[in-house]
Amino acid sequence: MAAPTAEATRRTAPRSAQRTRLWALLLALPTAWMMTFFVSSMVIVVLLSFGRTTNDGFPAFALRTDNYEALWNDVYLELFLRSLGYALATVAISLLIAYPVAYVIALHGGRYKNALIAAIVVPFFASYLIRMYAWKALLSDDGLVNSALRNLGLSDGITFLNTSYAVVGGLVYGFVVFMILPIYASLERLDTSLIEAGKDLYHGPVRTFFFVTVPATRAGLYGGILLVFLPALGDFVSAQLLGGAGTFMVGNLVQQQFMEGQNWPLGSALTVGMMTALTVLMVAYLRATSTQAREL
Amino acid sequence: MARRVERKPVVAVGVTIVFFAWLYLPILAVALFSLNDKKSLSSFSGFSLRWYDDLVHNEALLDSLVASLQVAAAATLGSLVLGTMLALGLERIRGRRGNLIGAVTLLPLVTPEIVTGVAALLLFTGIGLKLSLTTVVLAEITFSIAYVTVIVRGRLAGIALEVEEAARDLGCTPFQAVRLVILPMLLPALLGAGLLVFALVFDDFVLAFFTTGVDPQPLPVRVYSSIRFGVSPAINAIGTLMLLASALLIVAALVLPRLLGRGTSSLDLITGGRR
Amino acid sequence: MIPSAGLELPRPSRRGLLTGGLALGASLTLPGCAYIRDDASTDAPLPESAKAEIDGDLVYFNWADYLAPTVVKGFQEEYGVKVIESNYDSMEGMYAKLAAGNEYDIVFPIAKWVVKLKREGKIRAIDPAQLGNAEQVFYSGSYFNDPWYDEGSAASVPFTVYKTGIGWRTDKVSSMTGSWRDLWNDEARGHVFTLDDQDEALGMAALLLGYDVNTADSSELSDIKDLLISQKEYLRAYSSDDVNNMVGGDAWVHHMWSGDYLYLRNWLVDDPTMYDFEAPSEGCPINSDAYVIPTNARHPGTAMVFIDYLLRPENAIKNTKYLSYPFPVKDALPAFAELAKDAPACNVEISDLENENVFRLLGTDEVQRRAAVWTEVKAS
Amino acid sequence: MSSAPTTNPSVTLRGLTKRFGGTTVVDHLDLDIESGEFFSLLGPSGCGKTTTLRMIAGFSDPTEGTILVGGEDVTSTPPHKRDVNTVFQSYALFEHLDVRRNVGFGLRRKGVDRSSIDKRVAEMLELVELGDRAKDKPSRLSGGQRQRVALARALINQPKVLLLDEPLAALDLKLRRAMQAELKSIQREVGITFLFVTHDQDEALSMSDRVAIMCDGVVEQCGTPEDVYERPTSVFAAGFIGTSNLMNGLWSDGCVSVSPTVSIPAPGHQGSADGDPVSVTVRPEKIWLTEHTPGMFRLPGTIVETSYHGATTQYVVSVGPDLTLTVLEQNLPRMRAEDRWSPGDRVEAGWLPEHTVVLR
Repeated sequence: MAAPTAEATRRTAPRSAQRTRLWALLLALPTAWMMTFFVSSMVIVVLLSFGRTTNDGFPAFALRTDNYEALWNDVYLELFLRSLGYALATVAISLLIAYPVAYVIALHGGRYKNALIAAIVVPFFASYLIRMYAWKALLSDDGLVNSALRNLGLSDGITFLNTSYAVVGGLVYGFVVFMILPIYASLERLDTSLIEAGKDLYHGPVRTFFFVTVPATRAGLYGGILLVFLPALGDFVSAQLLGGAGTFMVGNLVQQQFMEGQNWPLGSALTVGMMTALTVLMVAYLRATSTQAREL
Repeated sequence: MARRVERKPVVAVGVTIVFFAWLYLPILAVALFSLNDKKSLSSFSGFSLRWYDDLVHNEALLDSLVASLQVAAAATLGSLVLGTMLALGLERIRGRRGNLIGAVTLLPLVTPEIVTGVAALLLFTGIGLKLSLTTVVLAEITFSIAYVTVIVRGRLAGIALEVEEAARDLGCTPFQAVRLVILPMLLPALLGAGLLVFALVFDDFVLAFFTTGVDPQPLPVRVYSSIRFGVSPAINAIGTLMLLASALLIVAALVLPRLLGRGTSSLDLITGGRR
Repeated sequence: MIPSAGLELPRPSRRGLLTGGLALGASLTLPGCAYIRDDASTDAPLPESAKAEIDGDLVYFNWADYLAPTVVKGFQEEYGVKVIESNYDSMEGMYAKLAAGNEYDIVFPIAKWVVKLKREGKIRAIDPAQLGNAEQVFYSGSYFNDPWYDEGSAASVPFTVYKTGIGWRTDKVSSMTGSWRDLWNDEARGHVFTLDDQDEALGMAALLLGYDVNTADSSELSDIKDLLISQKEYLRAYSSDDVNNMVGGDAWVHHMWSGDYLYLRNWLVDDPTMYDFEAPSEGCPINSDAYVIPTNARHPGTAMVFIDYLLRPENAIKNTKYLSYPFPVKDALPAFAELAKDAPACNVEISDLENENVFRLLGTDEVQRRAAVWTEVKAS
Repeated sequence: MSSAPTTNPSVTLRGLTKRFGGTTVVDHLDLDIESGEFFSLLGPSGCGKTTTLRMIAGFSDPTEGTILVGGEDVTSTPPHKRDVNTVFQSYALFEHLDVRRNVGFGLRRKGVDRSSIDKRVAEMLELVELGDRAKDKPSRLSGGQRQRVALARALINQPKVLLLDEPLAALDLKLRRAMQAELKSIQREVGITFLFVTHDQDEALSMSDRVAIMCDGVVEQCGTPEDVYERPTSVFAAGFIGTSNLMNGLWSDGCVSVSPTVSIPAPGHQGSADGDPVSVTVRPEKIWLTEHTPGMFRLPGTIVETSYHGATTQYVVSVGPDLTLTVLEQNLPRMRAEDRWSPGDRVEAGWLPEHTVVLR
């Protein structure tokens, strides 16, 4: 039966090709798009990061490394670590908020489920800037929150605004919805008989929660963590509106270089440095989580 | 349908209640101060609709609103098409290469907005495109594709590969399988991604600032420009109206499918849908 | 690999993507880019002035909320044209958009940006003879006949003037000394704000140290940096939202623009005596904004008409009241004096204009040296 | 590898091979499945049975070999042009379509006119007893109902072969038993060839006309359920199906010596020379502990373990050092609890020599 074998192998080729052609076709347009509008603009940024600024304040291409040398600066390192800290704190707090909220809605929401999720999404549609600015008005020393505290005799005023807490709080407020939705989605899909089975196996809801529920929603957790971490790290609005004298973040620094500093090459180098660091983190994270997520 | 779990977790319910209060506190403040008769944002002196009156008579603001809606709608449509194509393509290129391309598609999410903005400005002027609402749409699509791809891929992973094979098995060409089965099944995720992108683009100011031409600018650009030096309550009025409009939109999304008698529910759109 | 291979599908390898992207990026952006270019001399002759006659809708580019809406509306009604408004949040942002080739009809730059735009040939001449109300600003003896930033007022018309000082809460702080040292006030520790503005912050420190507000001297900048870092323990935040920081009670002592103080005092608070403003004795930065018409404006005629319209005393008065900034329009000055009668420190005198404390256009090296110091101050 | 000679082959595989990278998942498979047959591919997970199925369906390209369906070479035909249909393990129902449209999907693709589609869908739904659920979305159906929709959706196209990929794996035991019977009766009714993939030996034995046991990409044994159960031809086949008492030993003079003291006669076996290592197996239910008949081979031993299984009782009998036999006894009407053996009881295990199967 060897004879048809070789022939068959030859004849199968076009079929596989036909199938991959469709996927390739699907990839072609978006890939071309991203190349034209994103990759090439990022190439400009990379090229610019080796550039210089002309006498009249224009960025110019060059082949210099001094922008990168300037990155090796304790101030920038501290700033990056601070931003990283804020972003991680944001992720942690968002998790602590998002999981119970998603859990309650997904498993105890009953017929109000959709309404509750809608109630979470609605504020998200009012401008981020306006909501952040509203926090500023609320949290100021004579703002509504402090007035209420004073009227209730609970305190004679707490300094909320212009602190690290306010910045992280703003970030959580801005991005927690990105954590709730994916967790909710994976809890929704969760087979509750799993939880019941877990209760027999692990005795007690707390252990069941950590040994059954949480692992079963890993995919949502990983997605949520990423969707909160990335924008939180690059954000500059929270620090600008709610931050204090010591809460400058990477986002603000980059903004500064492109604006007042009139130093686009340095801003580009900062961006490239930050994106490199983040890409390394992200690839490591994706690699670590994708193998686990696949086990689901 | 999930079975009900009997006992309510008290702590989690408590967290949820506090969360909702916290979520709506600034929203209520925005709504409240939009009704303030003084220009202050911290002391409330009396009710008045003067800021809404201002708003209605402020043509520039209304033009901005229209521009924002147009940009958001166009960018949503564009990024849905491209992002879905990308997600479908990537779904079939698994393994390391898929991971790498996947990571590259996430890059726009990592790039600081101002850099995306400046780079887009450089690119557009470099290739001789005149800045206009069109360039805003181009830039916003580029930025939003990643969100669509992430959401659609998440949903695709939930649709077993077997479904596509079943379609092929029942006589669909690869393209028909996508058109007749995969896309309809992705619909909830597409609606969710569309809603998300619409909200993000409608709210974006950095990218929009750098890529607008001389047409009416998108609304958030104006909001951001004024926020650095203090906000006028007219902005609060806009915020409140935006909120009400979106609430209506979402209520419609909740209620309409039920009215139309279609079994698939509605709001899992935002979450990418359930199985 | 051939550069175009990156575009060749079905199998976009990462290397292909990068190579293709690089080639594409380089080929697309190098020629004719408005920004990325080599040093070039840019002293262009001034394009000639337009006639003041309506030639289309007005494409207007300004800070947000920086003219009384009723005035803008009045213009639309009177001349039957539309005002298409865009806003910027910084001069750098404004400049970027202008350099990108956007065709605005009227822009409102700060003085030193007038210098830059004029030097680069980005704005056109404005002939006062075209303006019926020119006499209001260019009367004989007016400082603005030949301001420092625009020789002979060839390409600009003055818009507002203001100074930077210190606003404070009289109920919280009693020991103000009339010096920039008040931003280090012990009573207000933790409630001091400095403007989130490179020029203003460095300028304030420079004045306190007796240096030029525009200094770019390394050792002077180093002193400025140390001084500003020493301020951090008193500081609540860097912020340009001075009005709301004061109203919200967060700020007891605020590095502040004079117009914002007047606005706060006159329109926002119940008890104006709770707030005061001083122009520190070491001198204050004086700044002015101007109207200019970009060279590539599509409707310079309408822009000329608009400027003339804004110079009408009744409109200048409306704007003065709306913004609380003084407009150097002769017949509008009494209106400002009325606004500022309880806060004389907010007045900007001719003598103020003639002093040296104006923010000048600096060379790139100087700007970047200053920026580095400012970044370090904010980041530390 | 031998398979029964066929007169009217529905599926013919010749030298079918699939490699993923360096791993050979299916290794030169030759198989003939007769028309109208209920044929099972049985094997542990990873044995290549699903891959074989996917190659027949067209979802996976063979590395080598040919596939014939109804005598026609379909090796390079895309799935939508093959006259086979599949019932997937996950059912793979189209959630956005109601039951009716799911079932009618294939006919609509073929361009059958609407009224005949409606008619045939209704018939098919009757056949799978879902006539009243025609307008429901799949998400509202139970597991068993979804399964039947998947079946109906495939059967309605009247394929030459219906491929079933562990279709019952997701159902609970009771439902699975019921579905097995139903599946078998539907197959008889429609007369279509079923190629059934499963790892469940009971399922395979009870439903199939023929079973092929697969391991590591090759068919270990192919035959009727009785064949493969009673007369396993390989250690793997013997071990995979049912419980078997598998003992290793050496061939000597018509017997297998499995320990210094125990030598089991195997009269039917041929082809081994003295001293050859062989395995010997005997099914637990063939061993008697009482009522031995003449001619039985007997081994004295001690009960070491008993376990009661309702219909049967299982004993573990020690017949020598490191040598135990598992014995399955029916709990017949006359047996009372005290009639059963207890650990420690001395017994004699006996079986007919023809039940001794020797495997090389």
